[in-house]
Amino acid sequence: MTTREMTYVKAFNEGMHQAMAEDPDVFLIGEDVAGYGGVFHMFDGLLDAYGDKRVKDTPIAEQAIIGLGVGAAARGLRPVCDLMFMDFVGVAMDQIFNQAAKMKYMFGGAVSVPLTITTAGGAGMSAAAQHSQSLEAWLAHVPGLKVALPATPYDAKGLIVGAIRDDNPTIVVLQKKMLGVKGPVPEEIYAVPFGEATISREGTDATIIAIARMLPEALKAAEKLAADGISVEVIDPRTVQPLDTETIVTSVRKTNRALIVHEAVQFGGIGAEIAAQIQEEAFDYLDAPVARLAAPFAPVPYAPVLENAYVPDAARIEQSVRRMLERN
Amino acid sequence: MTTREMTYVKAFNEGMHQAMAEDPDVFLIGEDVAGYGGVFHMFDGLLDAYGDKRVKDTPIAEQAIIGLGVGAAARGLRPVCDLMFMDFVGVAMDQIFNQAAKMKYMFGGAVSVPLTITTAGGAGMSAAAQHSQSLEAWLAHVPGLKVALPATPYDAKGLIVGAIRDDNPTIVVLQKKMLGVKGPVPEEIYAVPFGEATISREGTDATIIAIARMLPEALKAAEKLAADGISVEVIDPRTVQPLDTETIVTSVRKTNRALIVHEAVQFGGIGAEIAAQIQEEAFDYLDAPVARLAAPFAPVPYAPVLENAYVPDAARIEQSVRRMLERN
Amino acid sequence: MATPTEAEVTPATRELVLDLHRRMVRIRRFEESSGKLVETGEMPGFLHLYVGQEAVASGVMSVLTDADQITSTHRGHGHAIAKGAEFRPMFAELYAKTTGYCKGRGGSMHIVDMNRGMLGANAIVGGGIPIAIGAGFASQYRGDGTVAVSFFGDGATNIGAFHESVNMAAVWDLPVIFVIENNGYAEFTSQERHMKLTDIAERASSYGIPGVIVDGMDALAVRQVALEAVDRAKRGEGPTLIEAKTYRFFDHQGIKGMRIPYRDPAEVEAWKSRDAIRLIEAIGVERGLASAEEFERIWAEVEDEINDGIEFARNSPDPDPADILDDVYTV
Amino acid sequence: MATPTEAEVTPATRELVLDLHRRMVRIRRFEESSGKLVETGEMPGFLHLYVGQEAVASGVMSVLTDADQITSTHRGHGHAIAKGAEFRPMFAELYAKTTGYCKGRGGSMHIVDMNRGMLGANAIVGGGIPIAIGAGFASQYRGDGTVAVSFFGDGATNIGAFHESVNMAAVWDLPVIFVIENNGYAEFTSQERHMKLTDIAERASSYGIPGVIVDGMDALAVRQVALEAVDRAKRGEGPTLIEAKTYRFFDHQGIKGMRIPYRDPAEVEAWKSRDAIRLIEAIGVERGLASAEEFERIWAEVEDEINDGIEFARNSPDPDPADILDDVYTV
Ligand SMILES: Cc1ncc(C[n+]2csc(CCOP(=O)(O)OP(=O)(O)O)c2C)c(N)n1
Ligand SMILES: Cc1ncc(C[n+]2csc(CCOP(=O)(O)OP(=O)(O)O)c2C)c(N)n1
Ligand SMILES: [Mg+2]
Ligand SMILES: [Mg+2]
Repeated sequence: MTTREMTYVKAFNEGMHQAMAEDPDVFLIGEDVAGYGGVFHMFDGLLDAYGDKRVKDTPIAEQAIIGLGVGAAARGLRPVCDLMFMDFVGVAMDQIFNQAAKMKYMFGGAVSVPLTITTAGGAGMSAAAQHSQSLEAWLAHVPGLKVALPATPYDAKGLIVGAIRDDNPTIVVLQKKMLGVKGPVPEEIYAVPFGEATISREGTDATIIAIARMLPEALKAAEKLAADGISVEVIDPRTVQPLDTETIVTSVRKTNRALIVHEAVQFGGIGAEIAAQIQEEAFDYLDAPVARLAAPFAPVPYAPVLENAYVPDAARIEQSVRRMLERN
Repeated sequence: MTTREMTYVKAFNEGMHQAMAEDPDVFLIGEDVAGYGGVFHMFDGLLDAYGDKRVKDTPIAEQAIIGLGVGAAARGLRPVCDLMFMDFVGVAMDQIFNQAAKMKYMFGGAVSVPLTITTAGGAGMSAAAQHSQSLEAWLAHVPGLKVALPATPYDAKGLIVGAIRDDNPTIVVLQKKMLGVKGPVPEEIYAVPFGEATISREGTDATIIAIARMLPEALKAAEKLAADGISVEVIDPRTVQPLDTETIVTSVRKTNRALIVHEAVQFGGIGAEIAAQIQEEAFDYLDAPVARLAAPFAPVPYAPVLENAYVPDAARIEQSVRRMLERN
Repeated sequence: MATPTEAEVTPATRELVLDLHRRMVRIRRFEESSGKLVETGEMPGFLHLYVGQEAVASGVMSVLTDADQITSTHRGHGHAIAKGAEFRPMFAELYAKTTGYCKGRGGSMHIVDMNRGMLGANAIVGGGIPIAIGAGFASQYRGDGTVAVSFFGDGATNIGAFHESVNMAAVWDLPVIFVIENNGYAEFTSQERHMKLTDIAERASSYGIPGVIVDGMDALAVRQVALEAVDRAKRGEGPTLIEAKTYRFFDHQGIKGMRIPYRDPAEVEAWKSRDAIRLIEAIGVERGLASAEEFERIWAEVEDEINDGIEFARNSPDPDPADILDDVYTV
Repeated sequence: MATPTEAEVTPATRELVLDLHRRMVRIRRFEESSGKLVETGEMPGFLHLYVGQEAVASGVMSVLTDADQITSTHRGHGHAIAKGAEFRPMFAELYAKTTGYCKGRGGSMHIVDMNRGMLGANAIVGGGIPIAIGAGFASQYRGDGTVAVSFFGDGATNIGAFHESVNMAAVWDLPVIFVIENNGYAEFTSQERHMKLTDIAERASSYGIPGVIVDGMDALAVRQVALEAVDRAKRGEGPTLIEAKTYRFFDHQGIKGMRIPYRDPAEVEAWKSRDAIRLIEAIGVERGLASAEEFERIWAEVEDEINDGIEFARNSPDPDPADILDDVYTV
C-alpha cells in the first residue's frame, strides 16, 4: 500500500471522494459544500466528481439539513450532512439527539440511521465565542450517537470513511487548526474503527489522554519530558463515543498516573468521564489523582493573548505532568 | 416564620407568585402557561393575579420564546421563559448556550442577562424517549449558565425565587415525578442561593451525592442501611452549576467513600464531573473508587418494566453503597 | 390557493367510500378504546387522540401505497392506522409489550411501521417535518416514483423546523406533501392567539409552492387534493402545502372533558355535527353506493378487530429488562 | 407590498443628506481600512464587510434614537457605525484591546454598544432575530415608545429563528422592524438557489404583517420605509418586514477577490455603478442641497477619525490573561 504525506484536510477530502466512489448511496449536503467545496475546502472537487445530484448546497437551515439526512438514512441512503462549525449544533440539536440518535431505539430496532454529520471544531483562530467551541461532551452523552475527533491526517481519512460505512448516526469533528497539518496517508480507501484508541507514543511514567488537537501538543510535551528522562505514554482516543476505556485503563495500570487534556471547558468536559472511569477501573494502581487540563470555565475569547491562555498547549501539558509526578 | 406542608409544585407556584408580586419587571411566557397554568400546573393562577401583559401564552416557537427572554433581559426585564419539557432544549439550544449564556462575556461585560428558564425533567411516567430526559450535564457544561434541580418543595420555591433574582441566565429543572411530593415550606418569600449544597442527612461511613429526584431515593436507602448500622451522609447539590464542591469534598474526606446517583445516562453525566472532582480533591481520603449509579446508555424506554430498570432507585442505591463498603 | 369544488372531486365509487369508511372507523374505534384503557389504568402513558380528524389521514392515505412514506406527530395513531397499521402490534405497543410495533420501547408517541412506510410518530412538535423531506429526497434520489407526506398541526406551523423544511423541499422540488391538520388549537391555545392568519395555506406563498385548503371533515375532498398534490410531486414539480380544516373531538390529551373551558361547547357541537364518518355514510347511502347495513358491518368487523387486538396485547409478554441496551446501536 | 415612489420620499433636506452621507462614508472607510488591516495581519480574526450595503443601515438608523434597539449579524460593523458607534472602541475591539467595545473578548462578530441601543452583532445566522423581539417586547412592556430593529440577510430568512420570531412579534403586535438586507447571496449561494421567491418581502404574508420592498442603494428611500414602519410600530400596529435590495461589493469575507466565480463580474459592476454614497452625493449636488466640497470634507473628516481610531487602538493595552474569567457571570 502506497502512503503519501498529506495534509489533514486533503486526507479527509480523499476519504470523502473514495467513500462516494465506492457507494452510490452516499450523498453530501450542506451550506456551500458544493460550488465552494466547503468553507474549509473539506469537500473540494466532490461536485465535479459526483455531480449536483449527490453534492448539494442547501439554504441556511440546519434543522432541515440534519433532518433530511435522518429521513434519507431511514430509507437506506448514506447521507453526509455538513454543519460547517461545531458551534452550530445548537440550531440543529433536536434533529441530532432526539431524532437521529433515538430513532432506532424508540422504534424497537425497526430502523437504522446511517447518517454522518461533519463539522469543524476548536479554537485558536480568533473566531471568538460562537465559532470556536469544542462540544464533544454533549454529543458523547447521547445514546445512539457515535463521535469521532480525528487528530491525524490518517484518522481524518479513516474516520470519515468509517463513519460513512457505519450503520449508526456518527459525527466527525474536524479540527480547524489542524487542517494544514501533514502526515502519512495510504492511497487506498480504509476505515478507522470507532472505539479503538491509538497509543501514539509508548511510555512508562505517566499516561496522557489527549483529545483531538491536543494530541500534537501532548506529543511535543512528551518529547520535552523525555529529554529529562520522563517517559510518557500518549493515547489518542480517536472516538469519544464509543470510548476505548480498555486501552486507557491498561495504560494507566502500567504508568499509575493519568492526565487528560482537551480544548473544551473542563467542567463537564469529556475529561470528566474519562477521569471517572479511570479511577473506577484503576483505583488501586493510581499514584496520584487523575488530572485534567482543559479550558477555563469561560466562553472562547477573541483576543489572541486570551485565546492562547485559554487553550492548553505543550508547555502547560508538560507542567501538568511534572506536577503529577511530584506527587507520590 | 410560618411553615406549611405543601406539594413541590405548589411550592414552586408560590415562589412564582411571590417573585412576580415583588418585582413588576418579572414576566412569564411559554406554551399554555397563562390560560392553562402550564401543563404541570406550575403556573396556576398567575394569569389571574398578574394579567395578560405579564403572563403570556406563546406560539410553539421555543427559539423565539428563549430569544425573546434574552432580548428582554438584556434590556433589564426579568423574563421567565418556560420550556415545558426539558427534552425540548434541543429546539432552543442556540439561544440558550450561544446567546443567553455568552452574551455578557462576548460583550466584555457590557450587559447582564437576568433570564430564567423553567422546565420539567425526569423519567418515570412512561412518556418515552423524547419526554423523559435529564440533560443537566449539557447545561452545566455551558459557561455563563446556572442550573438548579430542586429536590424538595422548599427548594422548588427557593430556587425559582433565587433564579429570578439572579442577574445571570438560570435554568430551573422541576422533577415531573416529584410534583406531588410534600414538604415544609415557609410562607414568606425566600431565595435558595445557587452553589450551596444541602447535607440532607448526616453520616460517617459513605457519602451519597443525589441529584434531583434521586434525593428521596437516596434518603430511603440511607434509612435502610442505618438499620444495619451503616451510617450514610446524603448530599443534595441543589444546583449543578455552580456546584458546591466544597461541601461534597468535605463530606467525602470524612466518610472516605462516595456514590453519585442521577437519572441521566451515566456516560458523560454530571456524575462524571463530580467523581472527577472528588478524586482530585480527596484522593488520599478515598477507601474505594468514587462510584456512580445512573441510567444505562440508552434512550428512556416506554415500557414501565424497562423504565423501572432504567431509573436508579432506593434498592439499587442501597446495593451500590453496600458494594462500595465491601471494598477497603 | 384553491378549494376543490364538489364537481372536481374523485367520483365516489362504492369501493372508495367503503375503503375510506373502514379507515376512519378503524381509527375512531382504536382511539376510543385505547383512551378508555389508559383512563382505567390498564395501559400506561398518555394519549393524544385523533378522533374527529379521521378524514384527513384516511383521505390522504387512500392515495398512497406502502412504498410512499409518511411522518407523523404526537397525535399519530390515526396516521398509522390509515396507512394500514394492524391493531395487534398497535395495542401491544400501547400495552408496552414486546409484540408491539416498537417492542414496547416507544409507546403512543413513537408508533412506527416501516413495512408500510410509516416513518414514525414524533413527540417533538415539528420534529417529523425535516425527516419527511429526507424521505422525499430519497424518492427523488432513487427516482422510484414514491412520495413522502408529512402530517402536522396548526401549532406546528409556527416552529422553525416547518419553515426550514418546506423551503428546502421547495428549492429542490422534492416530492413531498405537507399536510397541516388545522384543528384550530395548539394544545389549549387557539389559532388566532398563535398566528395572525385564518388560512395557514397562505404560508405556501413564502416558499413559492401551491397552498390548498380543504374541508378536513370530508374524506373524499381530502383525497382529491392529496391526489393532485401527489401527481404534482410525481411530475417533479415539487411540494404542495395542504391545509385541512378539521377538529379534534376530545381534549388535547386523553378522553376526559376539558379541564379549562378553552373551547366553546357550541363550537365543539358544531364540528361534531359534521363528523367525517357520518358524512361519508350519508354520501354513500344518498348516492346509492353502499347501504347502512354495509357500514354497520364495517363497525362490527372493526369491533372484532379491536377485541382481537386488545386480547393479543394483553397476552403478550413484557419486555425483559435484560435487553434494555438492545437496539441503541446497529451492530 | 409597496415600494415608495419618489414623491412620497422624505424631503431631502441639506441636513439629512449630509447626515446620511456621513454615516455611509464612516462605514465605507471603516470597512476598507479594517479589511486592509486584517489582510496585512495587523489585526486578528476575519471580517464580513458591509461595503455596498451602507444605505440600508444608514437609512434605517437615521430614524432611530439611542433608546431604540437593534440586533445585527456577522456583517455587523455597518449597523454599529450607523447607530453612532465610535471608531476608537470599534478599532480597539478588532485589535483585541481592552479599550474595545467588548474589551477584546468579542471581536468583529460581537461588536456591541449598549449605550446606543446596539444589542450586538451575532455570529449565528438568525441568532439576533429572537433577541430583537425581546427588545421590542421590553418597549411594549414598558410603554416607553421605543422600537427594536433586527437586521439580517436574505440567507437568514430561511432559518427557523426568523420564522418563529416574526410570527411571535406579529401575534403580539410588538414594535419590531425586521430588515432583510437582500444582497442576493448567502455566502456563495445565490438567492435563486436558496429560495423560490424573488421578493422576500412576500414572506410577510405568512405572518399577517406588511412587507415592503425598497431600493437598498438609496438611503433616502430606505429612510422613508423605515420611518413608516417605525410609526406603525409606535402606533401599536405591530411589526413590518422590510426587504432592502442591496449588494455587497467585497467577497463574503475579507477584501480579497472571489476564490470561485459565483458572481458575474458584470453583475458586480452594475451594482457598483449604483453605489449608495455616490448616489446621495449626486442627489445632494443636483438638488442644490450640498456641494461637492462639503461631501469631500466629510470624506476627509472621516479619514482623520479613522486614523485617530487606529492610532488609539494600536496604543491600547492587550487584555490580561489573568482576567480571563471576568464577566462570565454577573456577580
Ligand atoms: C418542540 C415542542 N414544543 C412543545 C411541545 C408540547 N406540545 C405537544 S403537542 C402541542 C400542541 C401541538 O399543536 P398542533 O401542532 O396544532 O397539533 P395538535 O395537538 O392540535 O394535533 C404542544 C405544544 C412539544 N411536544 N414539542
Ligand atoms: C446558524 C448558522 N449557520 C451557518 C452559518 C455560516 N454563515 C455565516 S454568514 C452565512 C451567510 C449568511 O447569508 P445572509 O443571511 O444572506 O447574510 P450576508 O452574509 O449576505 O450578509 C453563513 C451561511 C452561521 N454563522 N450560522
Ligand atoms: Mg392543532
Ligand atoms: Mg445575503
